[in-house]
Amino acid sequence: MSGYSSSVNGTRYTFEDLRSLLAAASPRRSGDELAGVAAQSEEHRIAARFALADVPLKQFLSECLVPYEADEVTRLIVDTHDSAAFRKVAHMTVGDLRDWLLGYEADAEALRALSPGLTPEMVAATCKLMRNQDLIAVARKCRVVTGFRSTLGLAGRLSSRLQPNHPTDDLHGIAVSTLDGLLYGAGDAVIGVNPATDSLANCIDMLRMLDAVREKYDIPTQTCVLAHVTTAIAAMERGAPTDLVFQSVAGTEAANASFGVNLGILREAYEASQSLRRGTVGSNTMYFETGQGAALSANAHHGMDQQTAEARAYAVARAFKPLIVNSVVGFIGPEYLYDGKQIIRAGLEDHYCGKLLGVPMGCDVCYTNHADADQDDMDTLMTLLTVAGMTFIITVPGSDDVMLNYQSASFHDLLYLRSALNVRAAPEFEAWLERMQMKDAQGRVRPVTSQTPLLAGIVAGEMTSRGG
Amino acid sequence: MSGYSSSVNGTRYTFEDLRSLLAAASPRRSGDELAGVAAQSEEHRIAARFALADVPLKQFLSECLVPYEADEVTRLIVDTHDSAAFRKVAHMTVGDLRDWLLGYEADAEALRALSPGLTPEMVAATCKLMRNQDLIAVARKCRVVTGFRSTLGLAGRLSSRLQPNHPTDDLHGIAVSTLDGLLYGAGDAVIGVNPATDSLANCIDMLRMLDAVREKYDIPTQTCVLAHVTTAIAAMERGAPTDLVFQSVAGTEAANASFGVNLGILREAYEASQSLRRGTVGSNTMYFETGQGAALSANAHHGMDQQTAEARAYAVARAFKPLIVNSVVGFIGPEYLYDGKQIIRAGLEDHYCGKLLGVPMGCDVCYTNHADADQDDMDTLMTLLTVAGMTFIITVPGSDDVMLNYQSASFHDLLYLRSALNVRAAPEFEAWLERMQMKDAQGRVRPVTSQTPLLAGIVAGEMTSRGG
Amino acid sequence: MAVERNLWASLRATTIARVGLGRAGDAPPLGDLLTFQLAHARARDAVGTTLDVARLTAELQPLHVRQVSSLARDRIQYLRRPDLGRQLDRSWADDLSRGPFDAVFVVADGLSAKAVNDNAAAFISACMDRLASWRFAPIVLAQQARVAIGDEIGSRLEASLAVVLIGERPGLSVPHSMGVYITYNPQPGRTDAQRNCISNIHADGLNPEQAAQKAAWLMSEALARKLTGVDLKDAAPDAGGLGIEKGGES
Amino acid sequence: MAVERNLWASLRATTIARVGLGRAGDAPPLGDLLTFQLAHARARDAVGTTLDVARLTAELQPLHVRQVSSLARDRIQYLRRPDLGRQLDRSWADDLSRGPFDAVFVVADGLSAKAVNDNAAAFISACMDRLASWRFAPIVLAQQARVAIGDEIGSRLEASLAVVLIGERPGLSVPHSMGVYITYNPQPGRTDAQRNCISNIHADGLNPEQAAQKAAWLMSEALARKLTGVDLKDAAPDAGGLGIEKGGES
Ligand code: B12
Ligand code: B12
Repeated sequence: MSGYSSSVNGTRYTFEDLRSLLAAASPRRSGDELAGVAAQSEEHRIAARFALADVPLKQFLSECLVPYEADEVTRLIVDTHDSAAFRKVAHMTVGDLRDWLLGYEADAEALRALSPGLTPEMVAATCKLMRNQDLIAVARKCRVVTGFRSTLGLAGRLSSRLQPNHPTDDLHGIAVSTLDGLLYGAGDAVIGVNPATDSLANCIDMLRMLDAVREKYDIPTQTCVLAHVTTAIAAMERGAPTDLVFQSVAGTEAANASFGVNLGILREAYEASQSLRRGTVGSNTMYFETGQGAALSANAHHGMDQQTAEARAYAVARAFKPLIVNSVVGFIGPEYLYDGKQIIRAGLEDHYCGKLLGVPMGCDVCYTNHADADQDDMDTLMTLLTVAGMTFIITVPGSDDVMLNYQSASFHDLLYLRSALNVRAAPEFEAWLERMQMKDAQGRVRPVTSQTPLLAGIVAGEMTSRGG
Repeated sequence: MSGYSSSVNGTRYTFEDLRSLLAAASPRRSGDELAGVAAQSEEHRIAARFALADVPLKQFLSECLVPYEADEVTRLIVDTHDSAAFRKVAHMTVGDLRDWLLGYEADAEALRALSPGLTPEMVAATCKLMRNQDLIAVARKCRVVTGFRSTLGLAGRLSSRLQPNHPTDDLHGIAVSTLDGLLYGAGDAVIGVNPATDSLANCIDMLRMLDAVREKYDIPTQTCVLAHVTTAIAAMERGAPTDLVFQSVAGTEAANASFGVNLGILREAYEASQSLRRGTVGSNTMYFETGQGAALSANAHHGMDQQTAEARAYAVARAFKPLIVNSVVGFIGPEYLYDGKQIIRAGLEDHYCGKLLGVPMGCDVCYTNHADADQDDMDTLMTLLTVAGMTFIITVPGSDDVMLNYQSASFHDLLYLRSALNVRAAPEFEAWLERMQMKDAQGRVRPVTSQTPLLAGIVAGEMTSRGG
Repeated sequence: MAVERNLWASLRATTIARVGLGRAGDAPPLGDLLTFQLAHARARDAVGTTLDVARLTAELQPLHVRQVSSLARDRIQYLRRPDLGRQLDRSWADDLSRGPFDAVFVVADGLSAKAVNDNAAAFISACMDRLASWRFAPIVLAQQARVAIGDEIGSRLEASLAVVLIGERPGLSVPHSMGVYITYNPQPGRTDAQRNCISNIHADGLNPEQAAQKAAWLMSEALARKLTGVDLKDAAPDAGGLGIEKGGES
Repeated sequence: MAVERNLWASLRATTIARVGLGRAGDAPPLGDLLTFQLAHARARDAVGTTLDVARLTAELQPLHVRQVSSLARDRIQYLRRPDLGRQLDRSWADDLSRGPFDAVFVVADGLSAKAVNDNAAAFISACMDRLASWRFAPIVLAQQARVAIGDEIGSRLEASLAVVLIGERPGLSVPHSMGVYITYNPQPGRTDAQRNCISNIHADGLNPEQAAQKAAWLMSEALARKLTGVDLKDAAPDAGGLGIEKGGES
């Protein structure tokens, strides 16, 4: 195919290839401007959308955005494409697919069946033809259910990662933040710490402490230390109690290489974690983070716009049947998403693309202090994503991550979302909250008193004692 | 009181009076910058919030923002203040009230009871100490129920104004847009046209046509021609079928004067409309529009920030027991609300303040083409407001008001909100949709077919024939 | 297909409103979405158009034309500072064309200069035809201007009426619509309650001829009754061929 | 009162995290909200701080110091163009201080210059104390710089290791935190997978002395094993008095 084109207002716009067409059709975004792939004008952008709407979906199967030979992510996408599932939409253009996705016929079951037939690039393409409300409307129809010790992704539920980071990985400090979160009913998706230091010993200490807390209070959740996957592999080799293996992933082989990983390493980690059989209600053992801009930041975007590159990261993720995946949407900074508006849009895009591709998508609703964004923008995004049915949200004490230096959602935000949108924790975890006498008559998490059993424990100094 | 102050980071900030304190405590906003009342820096803004948090609510009863002698809106606020209702919070500061409003104790009943004890300035003050999520959380607890031929404001409902404007007030054109909206299930709050021309005869023609359509199809709703209130009074004198009387109102006497109205004229219109007794399920007969910036634009803001001036407009509205009130939030333009972010914030503020003051608050979720905003921002705002429990939303065909030249929500948007947030039309109107065979098994409005009775009518040319 | 095209799309002929769009689930079908986005891009461009002084001067001949600016120095400032758009810049000289006049026409760019580029000359000449005995000041072409700039201009020129022709904010379907605002005894400080307005003058709305008929009626009444504003209601006799189907009783 | 202050607020002493805030319904009480907003205003200011060249030069004496800039011309461009922040500007001259060296320390402003103003000198001297036999290049002070600028600097100077001290993006509670990135055989084109990182060097995190201990260990291992990055895991012996309670088995 020698290119794409459309005419608007008498001007003819041409686009060299699918990659540049997708880029030009994207909403305005600092990262795409940085990469030099953004539309030159508003009219140019809309012209690209007109042209994109007419591209047959089949074209995506023959025109790779990153060459098959040069990129293992492309190979993964092509080699695992399910052409039987694709048949349903094989005759459609991108525009047709957008309309079909919004139609009433496309219910949860139809979307689930279609998912393996869609490539990330097709999904990214429809995303560019959707308004915020479309991204919400389609995502909320998707159901992706996973499990380990709790069941995630059920309708009417919103789970949370409890992220108790500490600037020196102090175990007391981490335990205190963990307890704080539990007292607000957070942590049913995972209790996951980012280690400040990369040392294996340190990582194993943290795993043991978290596991001891979980066991002591019999909490139906999973724990994770978000070290590099190679550190996690080493920790498993030493027998550290590992529920989930974490890794940041991106949408190209080169970007993953800059993270120090490849599909082989991920497979090794996946298999090691599967062999531990620590799950009770399910056996999904991987946790991935992604985020628009990561590939570009590593100069490994191959001329793709950052949202398309991001969608490809979900193809990497879904190959390993993850328990949870989240975009760290506003985490990287204004170089990639300039302000609240761009962060909100990207958050909705990421969630939509992930869900449609069959990934249990959550979000780190967040911003940095070098971006033009604030808590109002985050309130907006977390509310929208909850309407869209996000699987889980990352929460930290008082929204302030004191180690990673950015602002995420807080435990309080989780309470707000539960009240405002009537969403509940994972069923196993909900039952635990009940057992711990933490829920009031309206199903809300009770404010803490000296009677709260969990608090009584900590006050007696039990939780701060080291586990293992 | 000789002023207010606070110290942050070792710098002492002083504020001459309540008015300048409220202005400095407001989030950044182009209108306040235009008026020269905005905070000088972020630190200045937060310092103002610290100082504002400590102001006793009682202070608002003695320090008027616009002098009592000079302004009938101030007199209305002071003279109708319900000190018995106020007793509940009389000991509190602004900060205390903010915390109390968010507390579980402040349920629908408590908020309803408190409402007449709050002045608009107190409410505006709490608003400045709230994040977007707080504005949503409190507003959704408020219940303001009104009625005429349909009952508005019930829990789990979202009503809509159907706005079938036409650039030359062509009756065919207006009828077609009306039908279009009805076919999407819009119009249960009001079918309301803005006349392009100010002529009385023209206005009466439109009233007759709308009334005839309503009667013919027995639609449980009310109609309105949004001419100037003096034109509406003249129309009623001539016996034109008038359900609701409309007027734009603002928060100061001078701003209302620039609109050509005062409390006396509004009272006259109120009484005239009450005397017609055309309502069936209720007798609220007034419809008001407001919007941040109107007072400033008329140079009648008396140094107040635009959100505080706006809150005072709701005090004007509530004096006349309106059926519906809406802010036209993004309508006036970037001079007052610069971009999507400012429009979203202002929309949430307006809705919160109105509801807390006991006003049946809806919203014209909209933007103009000279503002830095787009449909994504509107999707965001309409979703948030629906979560916040807004009474009604304004809807026009395809989001494009071809007479007022701005973009509002569309009939489609209403369908989206109903699906995404499971909100329903007013009960009487819902029953009518059922009767008209317009709802499918899932309760959704059916796509139009040749069988749709309403459409069959129009196709036979009935609806386009003139009423009256 | 998922898109149920409304059967009655043909009725769209009666209005430029976006009726009969059809549905993809709850949403408008993609075609309509993209058309909308394109119109949005165009309407945003309309805000940037400027007064075509050469064309207006030529079309208005032999009338005298005079150019002025507001205090707003460019579009960006114009959008953020309506107060500046209401004030004459310092280069105005009172010398020349002082009145008394019955009326002054002010042609202002407003938010869509193309609207007045296209409609102002025809409107003005149609008005003048109907008010043949009136004394008119030279036409003033005002850049970066708001409606209220007519107050200062009218008062400096000693005109009894200021008639401001201005580009209304651009809409999606109507990016170039002219509005006319008539103010009796113009003086800085007049409020909008003291003016009358005729709006939506463009190809799909009122044409300049029809608008001029209304304007001439309002102007005559204004001079006779010595007022404009809420107390002066538009009761101009029906402008033939408006496309407005008037009721028998009006 | 509506606000249930958590009983265990005293536990906050063990962490600077915002635990134990209490509640007003579902929300944090107002005091915490405003404190947060103030911290946000301050953290945003931290992004604008600049390298204190005079102070650094004085504190680093008698070491030689050399100043450079990236291609990013100001903060605004720096934030939008990380690519420019990774490249040396054209004024660099290769003449002077060419190596070979074992290592070069690059002190970069990053996103919070105050972090390096406060911590760089102490860290560098503590490192040098531990690596007494090493040949060090002059210290390079780099403005508007990203981590990867060390690759070009190290390669131009012929240093085996580039050790970049950089202001991490400012946090709410920690507006001035320094990070250290160590790259073996620095060359333009190195990826982050080929570096090691020590992060959170500030008053409430690692102190410069503790960080230097880790760094010196990593630097020695790097030179010995001729690599940095994912294949070099931090296994430095415990830095005493870290406040990190280490497990018996590590
Ligand atoms: C932003 C950030 C990222 C971004 C980087 C993209 C970008 N354009 O900024 C993303 C999300 C992609 C990222 C990914 C990872 N990060 Co990181 N990241 C950070 C963070 C929050 C801020 C860095 C900063 O301010 N730099 C200063 C600015 C001015 O310089 P810069 O040139 O723009 O920044 C570069 C470096 O920060 C580098 N970088 C980012 N992370 C890492 C991690 C390592 C090990 C290295 C060598 C470099 C590196 O990427 C940037 C672009 O080149 C720090 C936390 C902190 N408080 O500093 C963690 C931090 C540096 N990252 C960390 C880790 C572990 C990772 C991952 C390895 C996680 C994983 N398991 O996959 C991955 C992969 C990193 C890699 N090898 O590329 C750890 C490092 C721990 C350690 N002592 O080694 C830190 C300290 C946070 C933590 N404790 O988890 N990270
Ligand atoms: C914006 C607008 C407003 C804003 C004005 C504030 C502002 N800062 O812009 C608000 C929301 C406050 C407003 C209020 C009203 N408006 Co209005 N408004 C408009 C609108 C959409 C655009 C005007 C425009 O583009 N002006 C051009 C810019 C460049 O100039 P400007 O100097 O910034 O604008 C000034 C005028 O537009 C003036 N203005 C605005 N509305 C009106 C109405 C009248 C009768 C007058 C004399 C002046 C006036 O206010 C602005 C600031 O001074 C027009 C519709 C249109 N297509 O034009 C309706 C329109 C002009 N308004 C109309 C009406 C009826 C009203 C109200 C009387 C409604 C009511 N029942 O209360 C009120 C009160 C007006 C008044 N007397 O002050 C009608 C006029 C009908 C007619 N032929 O007389 C119009 C045509 C729309 C309609 N059909 O409903 N309006």
